[in-house]
Amino acid sequence: MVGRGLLTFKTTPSIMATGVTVGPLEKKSPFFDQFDKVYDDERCGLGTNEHANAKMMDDACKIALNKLDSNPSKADFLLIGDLVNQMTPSNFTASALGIPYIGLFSACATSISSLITAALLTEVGMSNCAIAGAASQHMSVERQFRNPVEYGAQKPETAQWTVTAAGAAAVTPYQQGYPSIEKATIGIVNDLGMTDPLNMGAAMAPAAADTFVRHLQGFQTKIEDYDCIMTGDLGKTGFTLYKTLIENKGFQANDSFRDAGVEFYGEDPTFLAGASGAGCSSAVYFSDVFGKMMAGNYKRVLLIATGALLSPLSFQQKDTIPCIAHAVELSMK
Amino acid sequence: MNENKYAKLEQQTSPKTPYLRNIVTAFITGGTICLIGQFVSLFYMTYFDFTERTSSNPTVATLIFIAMLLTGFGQYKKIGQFGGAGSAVPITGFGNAVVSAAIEHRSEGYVLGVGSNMFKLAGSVILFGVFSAFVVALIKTILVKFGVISW
Amino acid sequence: MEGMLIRKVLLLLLMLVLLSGCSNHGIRIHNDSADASKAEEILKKDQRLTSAVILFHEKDLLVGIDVDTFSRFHKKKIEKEIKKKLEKSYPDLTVTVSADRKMTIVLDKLIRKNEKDMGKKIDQLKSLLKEET
Amino acid sequence: MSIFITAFIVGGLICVVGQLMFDVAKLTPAHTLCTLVVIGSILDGFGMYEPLIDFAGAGATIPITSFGNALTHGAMAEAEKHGIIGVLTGMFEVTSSGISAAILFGFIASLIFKSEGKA
Repeated sequence: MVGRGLLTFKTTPSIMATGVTVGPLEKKSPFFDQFDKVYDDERCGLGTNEHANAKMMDDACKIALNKLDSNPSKADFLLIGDLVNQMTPSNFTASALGIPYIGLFSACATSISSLITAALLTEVGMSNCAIAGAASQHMSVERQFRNPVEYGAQKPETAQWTVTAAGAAAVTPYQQGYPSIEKATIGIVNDLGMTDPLNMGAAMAPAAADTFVRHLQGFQTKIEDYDCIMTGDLGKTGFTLYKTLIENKGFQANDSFRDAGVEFYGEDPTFLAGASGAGCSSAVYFSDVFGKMMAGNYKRVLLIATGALLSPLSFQQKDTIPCIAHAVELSMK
Repeated sequence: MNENKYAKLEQQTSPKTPYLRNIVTAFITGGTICLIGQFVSLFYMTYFDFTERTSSNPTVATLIFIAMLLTGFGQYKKIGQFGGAGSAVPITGFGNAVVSAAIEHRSEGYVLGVGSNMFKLAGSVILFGVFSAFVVALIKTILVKFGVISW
Repeated sequence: MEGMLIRKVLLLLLMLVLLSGCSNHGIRIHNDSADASKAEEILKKDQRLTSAVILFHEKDLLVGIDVDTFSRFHKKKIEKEIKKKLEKSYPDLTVTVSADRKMTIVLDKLIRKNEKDMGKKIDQLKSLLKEET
Repeated sequence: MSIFITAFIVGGLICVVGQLMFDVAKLTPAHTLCTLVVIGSILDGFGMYEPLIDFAGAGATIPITSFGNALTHGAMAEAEKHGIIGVLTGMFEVTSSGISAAILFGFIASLIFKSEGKA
């Protein structure tokens, strides 16, 4: 053990396949051609938003397993989560797939927390194929955390747009030629008193910076060791704050710094500060980053996903927004 | 980094609220909605038996109807993002709040969904409207009783 | 971008102000029972009015007035004042004065069409004006 | 036809007050609207809202402030006739066309429309 919450995986479990499904609006994304499946309907042709959320996750898991020439009956664990009430969409996905299941909630950091859990199960030899992933559906999240979708409230430039996307990754014991999970840092909840749910980037930035610093100092690595250091969904405001915070700690941000939320919708001003949601980080990590690693463009990456751990109840009761960030280090050997 | 320091940093970094732009767009949007309302009200005065006084009722209903269509076709939120308070303060904003909540909660059924959630956003306006009307009328009645003021 | 927006708004306001200049002034009178000259004089003297319609019908004297922009704040007071003056000059007639647009709209229509059942229409108008929201 | 200009300007200005509450006072839309309703109600208590309607027409009746005004006006009209009990009965008597229209059209909308997550 290198430090509290810092994990080193000796067996370096691999991510052998991924599946990413997105809604119709995500056609605007520059990553569009890397997504596996696009629905033409925000509700995937189903009755409710929540069903659509479950369906997207279900499809993403099946796509990932298909790429392994496998099927749900051969998977050992399902480790997924989403943002809707008590994670019911994920529970329905688990029920449909019939894979032994642990639901995970770290808000938008679920993409990484699930990956870490899958890697741990694989590391101790208890799993040959664990599915990790996260999903979010725009309308179901908006109506729960903010206002009805059609309500005409003016959003500030710091507001982010919850994506409709699901990403799943199949984690297996080490395989040559696939990205492998080497190290991870479990986040500590940070709360610097931010209360504005329309500026989540600012609330999450300290958590991201904290986990980043802990990871680099704990494992004695440098920024130059990584081809890409990508945060999940800080958005434009949060990303700037995060870079300022790590500069205060003596790190100089460079071109290898990316943020999935900033990049997800390109430069379209309709989306204000950028994308957010559990599906945002998982969709980009499991399509763009995974693809670039497979193609050999990235040798070593650090993925930091941040989650704002608020509920509609907590912010109406004027509580602050506690935030967490988990990090995982992938490399191609 | 402590909370105060971070709050300061956050304020420096977050994009500034474009006060002037927001005021201008709110003025134009709100003014236009009221202008449309004035045309509608003139229409009711000219072709139906309504006076200036009584035409406000059908005018309000008509504007809420228009707001319903705009909300249903997904346009009101765009007006809202542009106009801010300009589209929230007129009665159309009240209509939008009710209609958007009604549409949103249809998936939970008409009784538990639409019925109980319709006034999720607009209910507080009714509460404070009724309560303040009660208090103001009560105070005025008492003052008149004691001869401080007259009606 | 902000500067452009503000300039556009100013232009719009200017146009509105210019447009407002073109409204019809003057007094229209319809008379079938009494001498209208006194009423006309009273109304013409009042600087706050921009236009007016006077209609005499049997025992009724109906006056629709249009007050200038800022006098609209005291519309009720102006109505009352004019009514009092008219009642003094025409003690035999039932005087109804209103600054409500509906009044001028209906009176203009009645004058134009010169309908037979004017009495009925006038009663209807009077009851409309009594309604509150 | 200066009523159109005053309607535009007064209506616009009331909305600007609302925008300042959003941006400067950092109030949520719900808090802003509630405050405006209470302001409308108090203005009517001082007898100032009716002249504003005479001056600006729809510019004063369309903003949400007129909702507070309508309720207070109804309550006070009854109170004038029946004294203190009239305040209560007046409260129950006045209904706003805004509420009924919103209920009716809200329900109709839920029958025909679906929300779309389009940007």
